[in-house]
Amino acid sequence: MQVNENFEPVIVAFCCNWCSYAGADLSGTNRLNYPTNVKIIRVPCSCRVNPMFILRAFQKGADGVIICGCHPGDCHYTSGNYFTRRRITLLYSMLDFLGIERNRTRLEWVSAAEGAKFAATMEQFTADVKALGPNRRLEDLRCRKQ
Amino acid sequence: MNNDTLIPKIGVVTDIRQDTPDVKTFRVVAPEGGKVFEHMPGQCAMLSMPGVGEAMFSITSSPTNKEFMEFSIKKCGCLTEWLHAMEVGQQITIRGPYGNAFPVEGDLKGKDLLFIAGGIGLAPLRSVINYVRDNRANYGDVQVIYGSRSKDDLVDYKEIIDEWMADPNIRVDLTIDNPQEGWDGHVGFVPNYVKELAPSTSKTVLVCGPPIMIKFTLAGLKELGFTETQVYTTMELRMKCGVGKCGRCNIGNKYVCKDGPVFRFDQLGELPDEY
Amino acid sequence: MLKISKSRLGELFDAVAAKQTLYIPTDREPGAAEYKKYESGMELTKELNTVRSAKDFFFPQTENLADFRIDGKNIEVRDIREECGDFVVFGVRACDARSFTILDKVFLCEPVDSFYKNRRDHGTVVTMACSRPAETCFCQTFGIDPTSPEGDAACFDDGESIFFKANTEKGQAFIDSIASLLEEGDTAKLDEVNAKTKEIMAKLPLAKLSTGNFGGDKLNEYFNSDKWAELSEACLGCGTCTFVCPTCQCYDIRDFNTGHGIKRFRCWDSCMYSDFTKMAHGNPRLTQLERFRQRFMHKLVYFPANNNGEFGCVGCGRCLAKCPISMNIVKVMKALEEK
Amino acid sequence: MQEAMIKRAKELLADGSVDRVIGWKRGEFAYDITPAVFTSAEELEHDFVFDDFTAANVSKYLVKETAKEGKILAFLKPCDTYSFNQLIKEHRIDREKVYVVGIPGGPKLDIEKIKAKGITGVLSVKNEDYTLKIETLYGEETMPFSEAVLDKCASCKSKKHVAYDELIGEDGDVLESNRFDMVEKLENMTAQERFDFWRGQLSKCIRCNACRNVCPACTCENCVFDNPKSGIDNKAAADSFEENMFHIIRAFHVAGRCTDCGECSRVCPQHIPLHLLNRKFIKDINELYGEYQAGADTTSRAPLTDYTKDDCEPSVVHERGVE
Repeated sequence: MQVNENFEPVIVAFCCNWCSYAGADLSGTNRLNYPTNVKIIRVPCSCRVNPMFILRAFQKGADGVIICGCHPGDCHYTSGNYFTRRRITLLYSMLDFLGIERNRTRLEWVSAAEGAKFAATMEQFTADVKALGPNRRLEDLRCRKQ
Repeated sequence: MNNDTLIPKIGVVTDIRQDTPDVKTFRVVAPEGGKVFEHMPGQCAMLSMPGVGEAMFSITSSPTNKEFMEFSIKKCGCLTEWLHAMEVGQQITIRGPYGNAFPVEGDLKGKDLLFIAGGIGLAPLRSVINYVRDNRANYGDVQVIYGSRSKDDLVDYKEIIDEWMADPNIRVDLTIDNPQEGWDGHVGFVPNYVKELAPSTSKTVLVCGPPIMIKFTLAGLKELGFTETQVYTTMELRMKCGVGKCGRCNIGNKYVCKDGPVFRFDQLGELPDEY
Repeated sequence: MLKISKSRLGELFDAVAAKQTLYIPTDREPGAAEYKKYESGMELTKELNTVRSAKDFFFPQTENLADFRIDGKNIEVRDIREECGDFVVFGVRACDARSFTILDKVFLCEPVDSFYKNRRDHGTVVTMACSRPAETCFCQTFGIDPTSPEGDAACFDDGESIFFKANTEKGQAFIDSIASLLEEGDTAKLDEVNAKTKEIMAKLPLAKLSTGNFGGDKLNEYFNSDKWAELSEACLGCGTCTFVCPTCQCYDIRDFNTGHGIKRFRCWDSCMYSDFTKMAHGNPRLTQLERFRQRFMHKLVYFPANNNGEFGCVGCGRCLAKCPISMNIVKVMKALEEK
Repeated sequence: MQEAMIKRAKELLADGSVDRVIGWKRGEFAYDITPAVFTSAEELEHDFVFDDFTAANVSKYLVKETAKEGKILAFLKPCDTYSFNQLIKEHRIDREKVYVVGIPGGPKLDIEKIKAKGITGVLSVKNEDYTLKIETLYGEETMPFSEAVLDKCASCKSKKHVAYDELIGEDGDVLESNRFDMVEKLENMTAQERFDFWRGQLSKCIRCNACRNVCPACTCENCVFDNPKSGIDNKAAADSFEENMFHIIRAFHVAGRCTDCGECSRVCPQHIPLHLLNRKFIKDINELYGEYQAGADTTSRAPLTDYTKDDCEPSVVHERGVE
């Protein structure tokens, strides 16, 4: 695939307040770099992410959406991320079924201690989305920047 | 291409007055000054904040006011909440005028007039009352009966006290639903007060208020000997276009936005009871 | 009458499409036709009519009314209207052609809807006479003759050739523009086809359906009928009937925030929807009964009351074919007439 | 069968066991049947119909009907009983107020399939030994019964009634069905092919909401797509994104609750195969979390309100099928 070197994707990262958001914080305090393409939205728990949030992110201009939550078993609310796992698996599978590129969506478990993992994950995900090019299959033309 | 009524104009909000705890009156002028358009008493305008919503409001200022238009708006939904939160200087969009008007230059001319309003129902009537005051010679006796839940809920209280009550040419009777400290006026519901006052049946009546108040007021007026052809009211239903095309504000075959909002009760009587 | 052999229809379409946008009804899948922008080689459908009506050409399902840009306390209104290009809609049936007259009464009365008028001014409607009416057809109830359709120009198919007749100046201009492809032809066979169609028309199951008991003067009689409860009982409250109807014209106006401005859209709406008349402080049509009644009262009573007795239905039969629960205007008319 | 049903309904009305009967009412033509509530023997005698076209699933009407006074007799086909059970599980139907008579299921006919054969002016349709004799305005036509069967019946999953108070006729079995064939076929396409397939299908959508309003799983008092505060209550799609969003979210909202009754595709005026979206979820759930049939019982936990600690990760999507 032709990679447009000038294309800078917009990445929306939904991060759970208790682990992943703290992980992002840690990567910052450790002065680790991760791409500025990533826009973090803090959510109380990864299971707060309604499938609609993901679609709306794509609608409003995201090229990739990643959800980060506590590792299974570590949920602040005991079981939230177990529900997330099922829900998001099915949703991603459905998006795949509709022909939306698989690499535009991801779910990663990032703990508060995994600053390095957060940065590396964002690095990798941004590169993957960049390789895909702009989101065209799940965009709202009205929202495209003129 | 010609102007299309669906494409709105800009209005600037130059003054916001807190009338009651949930009613504010907004003064709107065109960006270059003056009124955005002319209207007749009883007509409405579509106000909107793009992205928030658009809704129909009656123009509460009199057409005789040449500088601005005013809208008294009660906070009850998405758009009105937004309007209540905005600040002076904010632009909004405005289109209109829509609907018919009270026949101030027709059937009402030369008549003795009785205005009966409840709560925010004063908003459309205020336009007529001030129009009549400014053209006082054209009308007979003028009486206003206005009631609200409490003293604080009387819309335009300041204007009522300072101007209307001070005007020897009109009579104003106020009432509130429940006794309240600092209120030495009448206490009781509007329909009952109307019966107590027993106005002359020679008058033409303009009534506006909550549906339940209108219903009992009309019944009271009938008891006093008024006929339906003497009583006018103004209606409100959900509207989108304002010009009788979007198809939702009809009562029977009449569109409130176009054939209304002002109806005489005998006209309403011919329409199905769906409002 | 001027005609063209059916085998040369493609040439005619190519010639029209070379000058302006041409839309023809074509098969999307077996049994389902839709209007599509003509591209060389595209074939005219053999279906009687399209699933969606032809109203889309003049009153599209969604359209952009205006754009707004918001900058602090200031708003800029952008009038984004543009003069529409000339286009031809070919193969419109008599029922749909009549629906434009009905839509005109709504959109072209004061204040004129400039969005609708723009398209109406630039569109030429070329109709096609029917020769195989379906069991769901009842256009004759509304005085429509499917063998002699309205529209700017009308076409007639005698099996071998298509004949052309102009009804308006625009239609004449259309025929003139393709005159080089047409030749004078004998209509004897066409007259036979039309006579046969009329025979079928008389035998249609709904041939006897009449509007005699409906009209503007029946308002209170039918509004208060106790039939509405039973009729609306199974109604799903969906918008299928409304959206396939060629005469339904109710619309909604909605804003969409694009992130860099506001777009104001007009889109079709249905009086069958629960939020159609919902206001901040209540809803005058609370149950499906009232919403259902509104739709049929509008077509059978309110519309004729406001438009000199013209009904808001053209008998195209789409709602008969498409309602998920098979409730429709014919059943409503028959039930209301029962005393 | 129709006679037996009318007879039984009349008996149950007469002895006061039920106050109303929900079934199907005859229309203008051979095929336009409307779900209806009957309250008297005369109405039943006159209008009640049960034939090859009575495909409508009446279980959703029971939400409204059981909110009323009195008991209602519901004739349910096997597939309808699954929807019924699911509604019981979700506390949308008062079981005490329904008397369920199980009746044999399809296959039922699809008039649109008959018309798609070019057969117009249909006056009557008779099934003679699985050949349809169709009388039309233009003469008699015949076609094989099997070619006019509704899609939902062609891939019938079960002839077994999962809920009933009594049965008319024999009960059947859960079937080995071919219902996931098309889903599998799509899964084996490339992403571009899948995208093109769905864009072609979903672009036909006119947002009439028939699929949602007929769906026995869509019983929300106020749908998110009707709620102005949700920000997505657009009445008509102004952009293809909105078509995608509506159908993805609708399918997602019924995932794990959809019994695969097939009503969504049956009522779609544009013939969009909406059931494929639901079946994709069902297939995924079966493969990833174990076999699950919504509505088979009234007590089990739905897959999306449940979890196990060793569920697969979403990356499983990357490991399967074709990109």
